[in-house]
Amino acid sequence: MLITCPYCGPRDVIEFTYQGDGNRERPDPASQNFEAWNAYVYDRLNPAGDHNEIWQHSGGCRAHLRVVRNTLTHEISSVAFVRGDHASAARRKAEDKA
Amino acid sequence: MSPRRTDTGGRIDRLKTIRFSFDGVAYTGHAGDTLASALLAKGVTLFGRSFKYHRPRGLLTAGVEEPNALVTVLKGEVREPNIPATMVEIHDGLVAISQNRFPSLAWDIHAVNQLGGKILSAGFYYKTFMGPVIGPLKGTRFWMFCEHFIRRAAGLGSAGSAKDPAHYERMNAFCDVLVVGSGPAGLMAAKAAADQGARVMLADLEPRFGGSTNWSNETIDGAPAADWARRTVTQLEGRDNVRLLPRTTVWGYYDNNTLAALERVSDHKEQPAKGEPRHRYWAIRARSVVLATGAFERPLVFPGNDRPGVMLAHAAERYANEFGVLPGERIALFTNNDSAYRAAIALKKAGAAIVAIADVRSELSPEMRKLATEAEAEIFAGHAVVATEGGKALSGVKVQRFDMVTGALTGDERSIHADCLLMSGGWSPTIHLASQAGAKAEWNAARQAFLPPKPAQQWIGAGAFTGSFSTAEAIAEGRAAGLAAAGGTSTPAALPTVEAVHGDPDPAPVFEIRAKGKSFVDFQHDVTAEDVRLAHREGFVSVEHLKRYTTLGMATDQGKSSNVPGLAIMAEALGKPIPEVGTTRFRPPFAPVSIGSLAAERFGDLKPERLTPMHDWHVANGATMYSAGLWYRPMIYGLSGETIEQAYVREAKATRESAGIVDVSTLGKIAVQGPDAAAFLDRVYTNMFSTLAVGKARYGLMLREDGFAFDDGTTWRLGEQDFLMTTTTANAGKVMQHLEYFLDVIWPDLKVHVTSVTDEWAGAAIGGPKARQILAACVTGTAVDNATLPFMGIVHGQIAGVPVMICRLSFSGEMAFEVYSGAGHGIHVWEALIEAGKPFGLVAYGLEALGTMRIEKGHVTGAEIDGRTTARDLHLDWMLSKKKPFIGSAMMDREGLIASDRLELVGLIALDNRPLNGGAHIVEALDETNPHGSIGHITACCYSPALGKHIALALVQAGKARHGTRAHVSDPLRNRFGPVEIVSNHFYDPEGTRMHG
Amino acid sequence: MAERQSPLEPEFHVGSHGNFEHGVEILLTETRPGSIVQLAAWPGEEKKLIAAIRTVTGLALPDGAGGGSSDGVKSVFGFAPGKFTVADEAEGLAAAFAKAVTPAIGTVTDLSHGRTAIRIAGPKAEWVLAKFFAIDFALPAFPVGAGRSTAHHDVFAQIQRTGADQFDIYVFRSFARSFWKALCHASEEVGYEVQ
Amino acid sequence: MMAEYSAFSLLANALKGNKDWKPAWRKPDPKASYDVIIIGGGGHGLATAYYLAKEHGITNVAVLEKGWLGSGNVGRNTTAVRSNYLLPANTRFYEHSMKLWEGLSHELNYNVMFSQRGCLNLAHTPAQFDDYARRGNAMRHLGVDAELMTPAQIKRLIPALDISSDARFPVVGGLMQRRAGTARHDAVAWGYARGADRRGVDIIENCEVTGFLRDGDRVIGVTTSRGDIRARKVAVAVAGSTGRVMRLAGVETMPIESHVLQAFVTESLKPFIDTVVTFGMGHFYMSQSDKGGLVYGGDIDGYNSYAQRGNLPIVDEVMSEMLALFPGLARVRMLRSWGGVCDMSMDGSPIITTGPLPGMYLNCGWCYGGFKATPASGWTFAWTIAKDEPHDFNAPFTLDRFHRGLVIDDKGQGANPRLH
Repeated sequence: MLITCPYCGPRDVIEFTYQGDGNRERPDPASQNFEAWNAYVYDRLNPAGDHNEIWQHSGGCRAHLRVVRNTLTHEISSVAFVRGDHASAARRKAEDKA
Repeated sequence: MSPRRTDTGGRIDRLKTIRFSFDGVAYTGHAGDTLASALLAKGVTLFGRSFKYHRPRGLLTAGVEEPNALVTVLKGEVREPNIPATMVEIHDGLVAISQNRFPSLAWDIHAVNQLGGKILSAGFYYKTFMGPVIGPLKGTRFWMFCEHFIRRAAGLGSAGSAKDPAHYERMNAFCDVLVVGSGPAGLMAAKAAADQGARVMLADLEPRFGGSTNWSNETIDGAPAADWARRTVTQLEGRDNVRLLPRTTVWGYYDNNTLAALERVSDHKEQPAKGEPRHRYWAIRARSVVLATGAFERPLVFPGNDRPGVMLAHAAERYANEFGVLPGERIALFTNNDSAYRAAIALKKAGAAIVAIADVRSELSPEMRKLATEAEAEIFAGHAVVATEGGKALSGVKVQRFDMVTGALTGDERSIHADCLLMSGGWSPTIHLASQAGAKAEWNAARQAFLPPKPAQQWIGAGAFTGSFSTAEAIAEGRAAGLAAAGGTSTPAALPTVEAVHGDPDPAPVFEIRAKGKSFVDFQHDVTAEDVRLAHREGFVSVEHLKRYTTLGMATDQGKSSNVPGLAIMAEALGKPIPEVGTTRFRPPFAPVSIGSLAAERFGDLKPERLTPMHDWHVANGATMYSAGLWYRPMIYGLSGETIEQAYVREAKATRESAGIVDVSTLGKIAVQGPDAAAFLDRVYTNMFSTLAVGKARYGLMLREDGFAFDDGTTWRLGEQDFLMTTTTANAGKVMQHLEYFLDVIWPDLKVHVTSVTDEWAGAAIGGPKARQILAACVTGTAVDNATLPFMGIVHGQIAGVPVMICRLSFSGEMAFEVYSGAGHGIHVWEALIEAGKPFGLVAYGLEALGTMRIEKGHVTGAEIDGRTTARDLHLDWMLSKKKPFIGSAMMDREGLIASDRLELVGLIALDNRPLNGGAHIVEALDETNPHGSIGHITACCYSPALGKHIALALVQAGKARHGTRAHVSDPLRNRFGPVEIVSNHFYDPEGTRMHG
Repeated sequence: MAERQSPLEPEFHVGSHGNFEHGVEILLTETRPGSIVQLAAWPGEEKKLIAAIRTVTGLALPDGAGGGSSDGVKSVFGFAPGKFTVADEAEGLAAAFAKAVTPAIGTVTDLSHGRTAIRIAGPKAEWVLAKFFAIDFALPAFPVGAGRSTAHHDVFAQIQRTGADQFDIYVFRSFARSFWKALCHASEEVGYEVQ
Repeated sequence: MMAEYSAFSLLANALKGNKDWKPAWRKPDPKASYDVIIIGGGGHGLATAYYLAKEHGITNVAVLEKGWLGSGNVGRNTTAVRSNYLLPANTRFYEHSMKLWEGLSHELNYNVMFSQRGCLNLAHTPAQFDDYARRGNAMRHLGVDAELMTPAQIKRLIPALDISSDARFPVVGGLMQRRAGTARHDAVAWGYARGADRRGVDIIENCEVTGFLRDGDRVIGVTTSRGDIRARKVAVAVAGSTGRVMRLAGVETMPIESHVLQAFVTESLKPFIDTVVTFGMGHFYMSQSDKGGLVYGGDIDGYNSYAQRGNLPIVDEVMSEMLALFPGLARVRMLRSWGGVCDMSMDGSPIITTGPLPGMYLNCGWCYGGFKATPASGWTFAWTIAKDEPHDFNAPFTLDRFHRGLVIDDKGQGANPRLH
């Protein structure tokens, strides 16, 4: 399986660390809403189909990526930095042109 | 002369004689021979024994799909079992032996299993061996008694335990087009793609490129097909955008066009070159793939179809044309399709007599009749072979009139004298890789075969793989596929012209001849047509049940030839069309893969060694090294004659009495920098760090999101926006990822950078009553007195001319300092400290003494922060700030985490003054014969020189409330039982007067 | 000041090894730069950081992810969004950058001791590196000057191509000796020389 | 009533050319309603049906299987059976399973080939040896067999194992459970199926559940590819597909991720290893099947997947670890690989409970442990369904334990499924 890191390009899955379900929302740090905390820590959507998930390119640039990947076929339909770094996306494009 | 070697022809080098042995007998062959062809040339017919019945077996095929002729190749003590003789290239000194026979291949005692034939039918094991209900063999004993013998009778070759001296390698490759298979389709594809400028890889599992051109009698562009192939290969060899990989089996098609291939680099050599690997494992990331993997010929299922001398038709053609070997002198053929006639001609030309062609079809085309006549063969149209005769070699066959529609046999049997029977049951495209790539194969009724599915990944098929069995089609499809794969468009140039025998690609839909006697579907596993029908009777009718119940297709050939005939027989039993029985989904590997190749460069080198800057000093100074994760750390510096305990007691005692020094370079170190660094640390630690002054350090605790304890360590504030965090050695990587995750995913607005600087710093912790004097003696550029360097203070100075950073903190409980220097100066500083410490009795100490002193102090490590304990369990609740939220704060008060019966950290003192054991349990009342009632366990223990007692840290239910009470250690595993007193975990100097000075 | 100890020392054997009788196709050496520094810009401050790099080193960074350049004495390349590795034969680079890269631009982290720089050169350099790293070393995919972050199992590596047939590999110091041994082993079949 | 299986019946049938064998289980059409519907014709579902009939007299039961019986994880595992857990809740449960295994072939009149050849966990550092001692002592204090072994004893047991002290991770000892072992995985599904069928349970293959019939909150049946079927109680035992099936009931999230776990088998070899062995410095386990293939595996691939297909990094890792222990196997060849989809729960332990909806019962979250659990899982799930409350053995395995912090975390990894 290859994941196309927006910075490093396509890399083998061995370079990445899976960080799980990307739909989870961490409550506000001071929140006392335990339902929300529990849901964040323990509950997973686990869909059979497209899955919004987070991977760290730990054996590369170490950025965290938001990946949409089909759990039935492993097909990846999109990859982006979790941290919205538009600048480097633009750089990548510039490189592709060059 | 060899009895079976033809005088001319073949792609072997008759001038080169190769000497090898098989089952202890010396043989010769020629360069270019396989073990199979060389032995066949010497008249060998018996190659192996089948798995269950130990029936004598000869060669069925000439290639990777061989189920019968499995051998063990010996290299000294190193064994390579279960290798098809058809895939072993002979070389001088090759030693091969047959397997699964006792005492010899010719006389095998287990052949007695054949007498049990009907009892040993499919599912036999499930129905018996349950044993008696009572008595000494009840329960599982009877089965295990029988199993002992069954296991010894089962199994093919033997594996050895001697380490393989060969080495294996992995290659990561990238290409635009990977072409799998180098027959006419593959060659055309590779050439077309290469012409477009694409980076091309061409892999073939055979040593010779060319596929069927090596043995067909066809011509391409007027020359023998093999010459055309060789010319094409030469053209490809000259191009730097093409990599040719002979002897390379592409065995796995994984996600995103990642393919795995095994190159047999030096198996065919007597000695590999220096540094040359035995196998090379290619992990190939291809933009697109051309699958030109050809097709496998299928056997027909009829009584006696497994007798040595019965062979696939194309295999005989290969032996004759490619290796110059005749599999028989009087050859009969049995077929349901036209391709066998081509074989008849080839063998005739090579010098054999074709005595008969039995064809299940009553109507034969004029072309086929002409070919049969040309081969001087007697034609039996509308006939089938119903029996074979002979023992370890074929002596004759019987044919009978056969009705293709009803399957009925009529008329008299006719015996034909023959020493070889060739069969052809049609062809199955080699769709394994396409199936692995993730789509379901499609049944084609005309071809009576599963054809490749629509691609689920980036591949294009060509040639026989797609069901296009003629060379002309292969050439056209190959070029088109190569062009498309390289992103090019069709060129008008003429295609090479092919001169070939034309035949109908569609076989008659006949798979089995039902007559008396065992008819084999899966040759290696001895699955018969009756076994398939028995599975049907017992309800095991889906393709997977059929496989699992009968073991059909589970042998080393993975059902390459048996899969479709087995399905066809089940389909007939069910009265359903074949595709409704199901299609097997192929999984990697396409053919068995050496485990050495998969471990590759990590064979003998599983994990890198991680070494501190002072590693060589430790080793040179007598340290026993301890592997801690990937690191090596000194356990003790034993003096001669010392036990481990004597050594650590000496080291710890010396430290508490004068001074000791320990290498702490392995601690995880993370630079936390940026304007929001302090705020970030407040969120990740349970306690406050924003209030920490520059030049000071603080002990911190982290929780996981779920509220359990995660890691601890000190963090030093080196500047307003610059912190140096330390973590435990074991958790360094995990903490780093934890911090990165929160910065990238949860709090992207925080301006903080984290960088692993573990390897930047060498660390030496020096502690003990004399520690400060030692530092004072060697540190320049700063004072180290209490005012300049108070507890948890940090100073910068030099030791022996190199910069150091010193923090006064203590793990041992003594007045202690951590001295950090650039890693490249680590040994320099360490030696300077050792030198300075000499007058003060400084000792180097290892992990054991470190552990002893930390137990005496009651500090926690990974043994206590084990992922199941909370801050409260470890009496670290004083560190849980109430002024701010932090990671884990919302979850740490849930009912399960504050329950009153949780395991809590305590100290234990052995009241019987005997050593304790790590992992021993604690009970309130001792019961040595029937241990029960565990209330906790020991996490760490030692003999405490400071207390003069055997002590331990333990996690005990509601432990804090038990201080001062008695309990018992209960360690039935090591038969250690005895009384202990439960005390506070702070055994030694609980007020901390020593470290505060 | 005391000379820095190389982590490779006991395994660093100058001379020809492996299948060298058939020609040496790999040169291995440790470049031992005086300074290795990591620079990281805050989002939006990257241009200023690149300017600072130019000021301090005189090296201009080409556009694009992983872009870099080298003048034989100093080298720079990007290895992650907004992050760069700079190496210099001389010591003191971190101090120089501490002045040029203000806290408003980003951070400077001195890794001079923490990373070991190994140079592999020769016609089979791509071939040997491909045994370890799952990245495309072909020149069009990995141009001269460019940098890559990658890993061989536990060994994290930053690699800069400093010539058509030459790569500088920065690995964690504690792993360097193990990696060096593996690199030598992998070079045996093509013959290698340690300089 | 079908014929008993025995050596005698084998002989008698062989004499008649094996023409009289009957199907191992019937292939009935579904009825309109049942007392209990069990979704999932894998090991756990079939065992549940069997014990419902045998222990609780509830025979008006249907097992609904989407594909062919046993097509899930019961036929895709590495067949190890053991009860060597650290935490008491797990040890008690798996030991109950072990006791059921010990009588299973007899009980089912079907040889599941349970072979108590022992399971040895290798320790590679003194600290790890102490960890195993803790676990072994925990077992012993619950009446479960466990013993420590020295390297010399281990070498006698497994001559092919590399125990040299200069190995990268030398073997310093091991924890042995002698009563552990292996079983023939498919036979377990077939044996339970035959046993349940003989007690009147309808086993319905090729019957995919497409939705749940509801009366308000209450689950009152299912819609399937073969029509609607009603039931007083609907039990879900579809580990690997739990997320998919629960979503049909409107349960959108679960404390579970589905991950693919690969397993491997070598070509058939003469006896090479007589026990189950695990590597302590990574994740690798191996045994040898009666046919002679070495059956082995390692970690899950580590990402959500329902694909029953893995990727190369795990393949390479498993083989590397294998050769670290058995360097003589470098020339032996891997014959087959396959992937199973595991329900990885948030603490590594299973869920066997009433609910979460009225009329529904849930059995899932088996992580790596499902095969060995099969008898106890069926036994306790049947109890829970019959009595509407858990047995002591499965009482800790609730669904709400995560939120309450009552996790059963044998590996101490927290809510990180890929690490359990």
